[in-house]
Formats: sequence, structure tokens, C-alpha cells
Amino acid sequence: MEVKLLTEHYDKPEFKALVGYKKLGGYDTLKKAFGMKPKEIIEIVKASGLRGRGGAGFPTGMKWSFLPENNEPRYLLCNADEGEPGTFKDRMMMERAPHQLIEGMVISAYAVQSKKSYIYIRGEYTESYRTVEKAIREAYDGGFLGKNILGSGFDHDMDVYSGAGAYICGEETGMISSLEGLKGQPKLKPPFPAVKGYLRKPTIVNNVETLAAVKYIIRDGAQAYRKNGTEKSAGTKLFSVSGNVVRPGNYEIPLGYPLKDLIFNLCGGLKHGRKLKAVIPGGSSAPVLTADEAMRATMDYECLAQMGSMLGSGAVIVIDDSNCMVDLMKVILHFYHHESCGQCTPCREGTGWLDKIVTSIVTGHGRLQDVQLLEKVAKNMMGRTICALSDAAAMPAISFVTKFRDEFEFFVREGRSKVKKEGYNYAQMHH
Amino acid sequence: MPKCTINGKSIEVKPGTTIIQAFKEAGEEIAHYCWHPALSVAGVCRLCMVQIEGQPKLQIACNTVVADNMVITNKSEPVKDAVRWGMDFHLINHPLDCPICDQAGECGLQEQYMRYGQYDPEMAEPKQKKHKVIDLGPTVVLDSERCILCSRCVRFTEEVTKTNELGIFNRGDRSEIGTFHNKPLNNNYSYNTIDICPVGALTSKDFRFRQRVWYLKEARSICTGCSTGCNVNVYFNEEGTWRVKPVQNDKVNGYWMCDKGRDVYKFTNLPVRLTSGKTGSKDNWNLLEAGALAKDVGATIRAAARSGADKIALVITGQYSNEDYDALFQFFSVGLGVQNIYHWINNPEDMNGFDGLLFRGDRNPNTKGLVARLEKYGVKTKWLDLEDKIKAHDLTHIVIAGPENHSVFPDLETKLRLFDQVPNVVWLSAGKSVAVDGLTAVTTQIPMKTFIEKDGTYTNYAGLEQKVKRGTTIVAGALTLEEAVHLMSGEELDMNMRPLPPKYLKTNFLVHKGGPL
Amino acid sequence: MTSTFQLSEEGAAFVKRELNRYEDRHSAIIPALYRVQKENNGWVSPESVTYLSHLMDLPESEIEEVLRFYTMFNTKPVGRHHVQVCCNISCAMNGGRELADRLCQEFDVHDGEISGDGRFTISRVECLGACDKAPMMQVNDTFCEGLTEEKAIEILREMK
Amino acid sequence: MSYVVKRPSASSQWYLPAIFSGMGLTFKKMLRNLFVGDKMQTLNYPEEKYEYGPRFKGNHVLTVKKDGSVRCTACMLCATNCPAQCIKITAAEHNDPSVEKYPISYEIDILRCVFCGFCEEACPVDAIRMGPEWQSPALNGGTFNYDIQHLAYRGNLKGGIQSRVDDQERHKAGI
Repeated sequence: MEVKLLTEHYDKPEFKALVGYKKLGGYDTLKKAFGMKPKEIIEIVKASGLRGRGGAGFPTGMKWSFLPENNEPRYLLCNADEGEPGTFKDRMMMERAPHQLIEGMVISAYAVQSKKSYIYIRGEYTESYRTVEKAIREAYDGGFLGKNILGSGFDHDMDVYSGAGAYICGEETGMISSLEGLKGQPKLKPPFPAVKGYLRKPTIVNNVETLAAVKYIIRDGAQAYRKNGTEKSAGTKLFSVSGNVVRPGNYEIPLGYPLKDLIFNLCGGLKHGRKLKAVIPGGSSAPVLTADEAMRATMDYECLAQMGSMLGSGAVIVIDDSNCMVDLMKVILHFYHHESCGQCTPCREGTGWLDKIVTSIVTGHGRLQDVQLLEKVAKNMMGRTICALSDAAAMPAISFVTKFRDEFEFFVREGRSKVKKEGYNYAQMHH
Repeated sequence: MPKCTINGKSIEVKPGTTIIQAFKEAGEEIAHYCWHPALSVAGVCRLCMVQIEGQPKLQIACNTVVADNMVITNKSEPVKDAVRWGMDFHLINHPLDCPICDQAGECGLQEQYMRYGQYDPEMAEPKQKKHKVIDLGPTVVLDSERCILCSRCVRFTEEVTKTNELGIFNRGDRSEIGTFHNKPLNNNYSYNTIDICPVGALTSKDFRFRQRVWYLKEARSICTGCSTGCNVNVYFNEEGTWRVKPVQNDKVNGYWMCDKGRDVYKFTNLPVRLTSGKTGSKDNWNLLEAGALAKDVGATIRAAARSGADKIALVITGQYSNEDYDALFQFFSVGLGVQNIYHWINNPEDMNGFDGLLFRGDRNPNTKGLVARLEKYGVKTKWLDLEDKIKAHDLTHIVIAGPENHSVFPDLETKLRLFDQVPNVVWLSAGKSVAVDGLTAVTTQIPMKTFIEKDGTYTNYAGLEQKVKRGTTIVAGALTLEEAVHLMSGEELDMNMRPLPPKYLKTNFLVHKGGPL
Repeated sequence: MTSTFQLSEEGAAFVKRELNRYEDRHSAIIPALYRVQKENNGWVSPESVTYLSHLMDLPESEIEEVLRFYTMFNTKPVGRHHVQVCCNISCAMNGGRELADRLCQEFDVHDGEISGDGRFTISRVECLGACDKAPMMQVNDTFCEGLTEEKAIEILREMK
Repeated sequence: MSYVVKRPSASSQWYLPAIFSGMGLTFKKMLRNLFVGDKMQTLNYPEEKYEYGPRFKGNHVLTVKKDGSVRCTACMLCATNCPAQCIKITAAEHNDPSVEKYPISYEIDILRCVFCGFCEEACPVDAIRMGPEWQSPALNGGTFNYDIQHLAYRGNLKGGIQSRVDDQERHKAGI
């Protein structure tokens, strides 16, 4: 069953504007939060077991407590650079409930004692940018931002920043670089952003959904939030389901929910009586699950990690048996080739190499050793770079090749897809 | 002081030392491209992988600070494998045009591939095509295909010169180093980007295709282009000198040198050198062996001095070594009692100029040494006195220890016209000059050796004395100023003036190399 | 590179404002480039970068680095309408690539180039975050979702 | 060491029979050479020349590209490898960036050459080969310094021998 916590009022258009939002209980939690000490809030968030919703799933309260205890100015950044293929939840959250995000951010900013925050929205989301910018203006007018918010003595300024089309800016240090007006190239860690981030000042970067969830944790308390989800994966999460299902879209479900139910109940199963072939459970960088695995999987951090995949950003891409896996591999690897920032050698050269290998396979020029080479190159890209993009390209490559090796080998041998419906014909691509 | 173990060697390092620095201190080899001691850490080549005991993932040595009791190795199989693949990733899109690449022979890719490479490349796909032979201004040629995007040059223009000409454009494997629409890279330190380029992506226009590096020998010397005295290696072979490159010396120049200093090799080469002694005047020159000529002219001067040392003037430039000056003063000031000693300052206006990094307005290597000696011998003359004396025809002889590097003496011709008014001119210089050949006075030209052909000490702007050893001989017939002065004073040259390195004295190398006879 | 580029007065004022809006002056590069692109028929020319460099007092190379890094800035002229067809995984599974081909054929234009009448530039892009309504395309700033080939052609036909 | 000297035997002291049999052989050959000339054992050098097999390592040839220009990239590996140090190359910048470097002068001092073939072996682009041609007479010393004109375009090469390594093809193949 869907559990609508964050998305409770999403179908009400008035929720978007300040008036409607306030009517539906908006900014009440902020008042409540100002009644608490910042440390208390951090403790509650820690107790709630909230984990980052952007991809890595790092415990949020723990991240906040990494900030050095000093009076240096610190920043709170909201990561709304939703670039992971298959993910579209943040866009919906910003377009339908900008104030929910702002409220969550002010609470979080109060908790970490930051006086300035930015929402970094990916460039393609022009609608989200306009909505959020408008909402911020409303919030300033309503006294929820600016000096001495609600008489609490807490000052906070918020601004939006638009990216300009780079997947890598979804990586937190890449986003910081981009916000600093540089190329969005990830920075070396250490130092971590919590110590030296935006403009070399302590910085907390959280995903849209994480920050919005903070509001509900403070409103209902940690225990109430924990009612949903599992022991280690608490709360609800939005999943963006796309691909070959009847009803694709965003679904808020408690963590630990069976993937099978998500696909076959909530999303109405597969189209045209097709058979399930594979599922990518957490955005294109998550290793793929075979149909068998998908039937057993539950949507929480542990189960998917155990299956060798990951929850990631919660983008569930459902693949039915009409698709050629080699063809999809080409799409995914082309994406990472296109998006590698070009800093670290293994990723810069490796993503290009992988793309070229799989291209020669899909155009019928593959050699049998190419299948093995894909795996070998991918393995040697893992864990060798500054950020995780290299791994993000390597993991799907390894999982596709190991789990669907027969399809790859068939393609190399026969020069055509094993699937009846052919994949896209790259050799005849219309330029 | 954290202690750590590097490949089994335990060493103690300063707090805050990174692992790669510790490796260098321990004398252990480690592969790397992007790390440079004088630039910020980029951490992008991913070659300096090390394994730290207790950490599951390999770490890069350049961005990891040594902690106490760290046990670090780069000899383990996972590290070797990572480096092998790292090298392969560097090379899959590299054009491998070593035969036409100027860097071949001193190339980071060649050297490190031989040491750490995979030797069995698996890349079968077409390589990424990028721009080749891009003209980046007066000094640098860029080849994007050879570039491994280590970003050293970009960081150099950002952090050292702060001119920001270079950038990395585009992304992924389409990334290319370059300037904004090939605007020229024309700061005074641009050659340094070529030095720090570990591959042949940036090559020097001045040196390009003129020699292969393996034909060249190198000699440690100093740059005589200005009073900073940057430490350099001069590259030479039997045909002459070909280029200079900076050598690290934290007291003087760090790792860099300026573009103007790169020209110092040019005045040492045969085409611009005075190769034999000359005597006569305009259009009527007799060539003579330098030593004989020095003896002759010495006798004349000594005779003239006996009839009045005030008729003789000595003009000195700041281009010679302290030893040269000592001999000169010993002979003229002490021996002959000449009082008319003048310091020829080539560019009085910007004598104290400084560009904030290395380059100084005083374009002589040893002004400080000369000034110290002028003081020591109590010389307090002004240049204008000389001009007055010449105009009053008070002088019969003028001896000029002229410039080695004529290009930094813009006033050469004006000054020569002045000297020409003295009946007898003795011109000591390394370079040949049309202006000197046009003198109408009775002139003796004695060829001098350049800084690379002699031993000597130079005092830089800060008073630091730097000893320089002879590197090579280009004009065998030339003399050092010290030798010329000895001959002029009537003495003979003896072997002690060009002492052999002690190792040759101790062991006859024929015996040494071949065993007992 | 003979003609010189200049922003409108409001444009220049906007860039000046952006310079002070963020903590670091560099942060204004992206907004400034957006503005230039808007005023320069959808692309950023080299001379406009030089202009921005003077206006913002930042090195040209830094602006160029940013310009070339992000995909949303065009460094070549584009048609009046920039059509971006998503070809990433969810769209690819639902015919995004075929849609791009069809559009290219229909309007007789090569991928990433301007059509003969100057109306369209059609390019294939990566995920735009509308995977639930695949295939989709972005025409200028607007998302057109849940397309069929016919529907897409119809939408574009109506654009002048 | 001691030597054993064979004393002439009594029969060999009669030398006339041996002279006549020797002369007989000479005349037999002379007559045969006069009337059946194509079976002659010797050549009328220099009017006639002996052709060696194609694998003979004689005089050097610089190969050319399809457009007829010299294939050599002036990498100097041959000169470096040459034990006799008889190769002298001067490199220059080529106008075409895909060629980049080429020799403006390439000289082999053929009198110094020891015909070891190391130059051929060192060449990365099949620019220098050693051919079956071996006669190198000349009237003065300077002619023994072979330049590009001689090495690549001498008359009997008929416009040059084409190199097996083609840059343009390699570029197309993405190497």
C-alpha cells in the first residue's frame, strides 16, 4: 500500500502556494522546531533513522553531526540536480510542494545553525526553478525567511541556483563546484564538505526529499516516522517507476515494500501481457536485477545491497522481455560516456572505452573477447576515481554482462539481437 | 612527528606530509603524473595508488596525509594492477606518435610505461580524435591528442603566474587543454608549462624539431639573463647549446624560470661568437690567436701605465664572475694603479625592476659581485666622469670588459661611439659585433668564454654566491677574462688555472677502466 | 569574430546584479551565460564570452570552461526552436530514439544541426526527468510528454 | 709449432705436361666463351651488372607516400641506431598538421656505411629500406653523400618506392 506522508496533499493544486500550504498545516512544524534546541533536532533526526534519499543513503543526522563545532559560517545546500536516469521525484516535489521543501530546509538550517542555504536545481527543470523561486519570495514575504524568523531570533537566507546540464553536478562536491561558478567537477575528499565545502566553509548537502522528510520527522517525532519502513531503512520513500509498466509515476511507499507488489499492484503490472525480464531498482547506475531477483527483492537499502544492487535514488526501471539488454547497455554506457566530467583518467577514458566496445557490439563488429573486456575494463574503473561516476558506469556494465552474458555473446556471434524485437539500429542511425 | 613505514622502510616525516612526499623522502619510486610539488593537488591521474594497511580501498598518495604508524606499500599486487590499468587508461587515446614527438626520450608516458605498463594493450576501438599542432603564441605548440589532461599547466597559469590563460574545455574524453579560442599564451613564464608537461602535449617552439633529446648532454649552471640567477641545466652537444631548463633550488627560483632567461643559450653558440682575436680598426682587421694578442696588448698597456696610469680607463660590465673581477682589479687597480674604473650599467632606468616572481630589471648576472669589488678597491667613479675625460681627450687607452650577452645591452652602439674617441681600445667580449668591427680607433678584440665554458662564482641580487662549473667548450680559442688578464700582466698560463677534477688526478682513467696494465 | 556582442541594458544590469547575488563572483557565470544565450538567438558566441569577460572582470578561459562543460549552453547557432529528444533508458525503451530519427527525417535536419528553414535544431539528449511519460521531448523550455511520433510532429508543425 | 714441408716429387719436376693441360683448359674455355657467350662465367662489368636478390641489403632507399613525398618523419631513430654514424637528418615543421615533422635534409655518407641494416630495423614507419642495388662508384667524394634526391628519387626507382605504412589509412582506422 502507498503511505502518503510527504505526498499527502500533492494532488491539491493550492498546496503549491503559501496560502494553501499554510491552510493545510504548513509552517506549523517550523514553529515547533524553533521551540527546540538545534542539538535536539539533530538528535531526533538521528533517532528517526532517516537516510539520504539522493542515492548514497548516508544517515542524515550523522552527516549533520560531522560539522565542526565552531562559529564559522556554514552552508546548507539542497541537491535538486536530479540527473539520475529514471528519477523524477524531486521535480514533482518542487513543482507541487515548494513550501514543504522550504520549511524542511529552514528547520534543517536551524538544526545545523546555517544562515544561508541554496537550492541547486538542474538546468532542465525550468518549471521547478520558477516555482521554487516564487515560493521563496512568498516565504520571505510571509516572514518564514530572512531576519528573525517567526520571532525566534534565527536568521536565514535562501536562494536558488540553476545548473546548466551536467549529471555530475548531482554529486555533492560536483554540485559545490558548480555553485561556485566553476565546472561541475567533483572535489578531492578529504576534506569532506562538512569540513570544507562551499567556498571552503563547512557545508551540508542534502537531497530534496531528505530535507522535506525532516519536516515530518519533527512534526510527528522520530518514533512515528519509524513506524514505516524497516529497522535499518526507516520511513517512507518516493519511488519513480518508469519503463514497461502500465502506470509509471511516483509512488510513496514505506521502505521494505516488496518490489513485486510495487510493479504488479501499484503500477498495474507490465504492458501487453509481457514477461518481466529485469529491473533496475535505483536509477541507471544501480546494478540490474533479473526477474527472479526482482520477485524476491524488497525496496530497502539492506535487501538490495545484499542482492548486489542498490536503492540509489529510487528510480525503478522496469524492463520487459521485448527489450534487448545489449541495446540498453549501449544507452546506459553512452550516457556515462557523455556525462563523465573528464577529471580522473580511469573514468574519462574508461567510460569512453566501454561505450566504444558496446557500440562495436551493437553495430555488429563485436569480437568474442569484447564481452569479457567490458567486464574487465569496468572492474578496473571501480573505486579508482574521485567520485562515484566511474563506479556508476562500471556497476551496470558488470551486472549486465554477468547476468545477461548469453545475450551479449549471441549478439557478437550472430551480429543481431537475441530478442525478437530488435533494439535500435545504431548502424543506420539517422544523423 | 608521525612515523610511517613505506615499502618496509620506516621513516619519520613532518606533520601534514602527504604520502607521495613521504615516498620521495624515503627514496621510493611511485608512479604519478598530475602531482607536482610546487602546484596544488589535483588527484586526477590516479596513478599514485598505494595500499594502506587497514584500509580496504586503495588510496592516492598525493591527497592522503601520513598518519602515525601508517604502513604503506605500492608494491602489492592490487596496487601494481591498479597502476598497470591506470597506465592503460592513459594510453588508450594517446596517439603514440613518439617518432615525431619532441618529448620522446624525456617523456613521462614512455618512462612510466616501461616501468609500470601493461605491455599487452587490449584497446581495439578507434581513438578519440582531437586537435593537433595548435599554435599557442610565441613559445608553445599544443597537441591535444597527446595530452593526458593532468592539468599541471592549467594549475600553473592559475596558481603561479595567475594569468589564467589555459583551461580544460569540454568534458569526458572530449576534454581538451587550450586557451580561449587559441589566444596566445604569452606570459613571461610560458615555457615552464612545457617543462611540467609530462608528455609531449606542449612543446617549445624554440626547441621543436631541432634536436632529439637523447643527443644532448646537460650541465648544471645558472641563468645569466638577470640578477636572480635561476638554477638551470644547459643542454648541449658537439654542435653547440640548444636550450636551458630550470632546476629546482628553493633558495633562488623554486622550480621555475622566466622566458627571457631561456634565451641565454643563444649567445653562446658559434654564429654569434667572436672566435678569434682581432686587431686593427674598421675594415682592416688582422686575426690573431687570442692568447698572443692578450700578451701583446698587455705589454702595451703596461708600458702606457708606466708613463701615466691616469691615461688608462677600465670599463666593466656586470656579466663576469667574481674570479674574473678579482683578477681584473688585481692587475689594473693594484698592479697598474689605474684609478679610472667605471661600471657600465646597461639599463639604469629599470635596474631595480622586478616582476614579482623571478624576472629582474637588472639583466646582469653579477652586478652585486662587481659592486662589492668596486667598493673593496675603493672605486668611487661616476660614468659621467668617463664621458668628460673622453671628451677632453685625457685618455690614451680604454679596456672594456664588454658584455657576454649583447642583446641585453641596448646602449651598446652609443657606448661604442663614445669609446671610439679614445685612440686605443681593448675590447673583451664573447660575442661578435658589427659595431665593434666598425670602430676607427686602434682596437684589439679578444674573444671571451661564456658562462657555460668556465668555472666561476656569481653573486645574485640577494647576495647569494653561486658556483658554476664548466659545462662544455664552444669556442676553443677564447679565453676567460681571468686568463686574459693573466696574460696581459705578462704571466704565463699554467695548468692550475684550469684545474682538472680531482678524480682524474687520482686515477689515470685508462688504468682505472682497463685494470692493471 | 569581427562583430562585437553586447547585452541589452537590462541584460548588463542583470549580470551586475548576479555578480553580487552570490558569495562568489564566479557563481554569476552560469546565469550570465543563460542571459547571453537568451539575447543571442539561443547560442553563446566567442565574442560574447569576451564581452562577458570584460563585463564581469573574469578571465575568458574560466567562462569558456564553464560554457563548454555544460550541455545546456550552445556554442553553435541553433534554430528558432531547440527540440531536445530524450534518448535515455526509459525513453529509449518507449521509442525515444526512433522518435528522434523520425523528427530528423520529417523536418529534414541532421542531429544537432539547424533545419534548412532555420526553424529547428533537433538534438538527442540524456534524461530530462520525465521518464514516467516517455517518450518525451523538450521544445525550448517546455516539456512535451507522453508523445507518439505523430503527436510530436504535429506539435512541431505548429511552431513557426 | 713445426711445419711439415712436402718436398716436390720426382714426377712433378717434369712441368711441361702440367703447363700444356693448363693451357688446354684455358683455350677450351676461351673457345667456348667466344662461340657460346651466354654460358660465360664472368660478367663484362661495368657494362653488365649482376642483379642481386630483392632481399640483399645494399644501398638505401627512402620510401615515399602516395602523394610522392618522402615517408620519413625525421624521428632520427635510424641515425641514433647507426653504428657508423653515417646518417645525418635535419628536421623541420611541415605545413600539414597531420604530418607535422619531416626531413628537409637526409644524408647518408655511403662510404662510412657498414650495411648492417640497423637503420631499416629501427624505422617505425618503413621509410628506409636497403635495396638490392650495390654499386656505388663515383668520381668525387661529395657524390658519396647521398641526399634525399638520390635516396628517394634516383632514376632507377622510377618515382619512388611506396611505403607500406600509410598515415592517412591509419588515421581513418583510428590508430
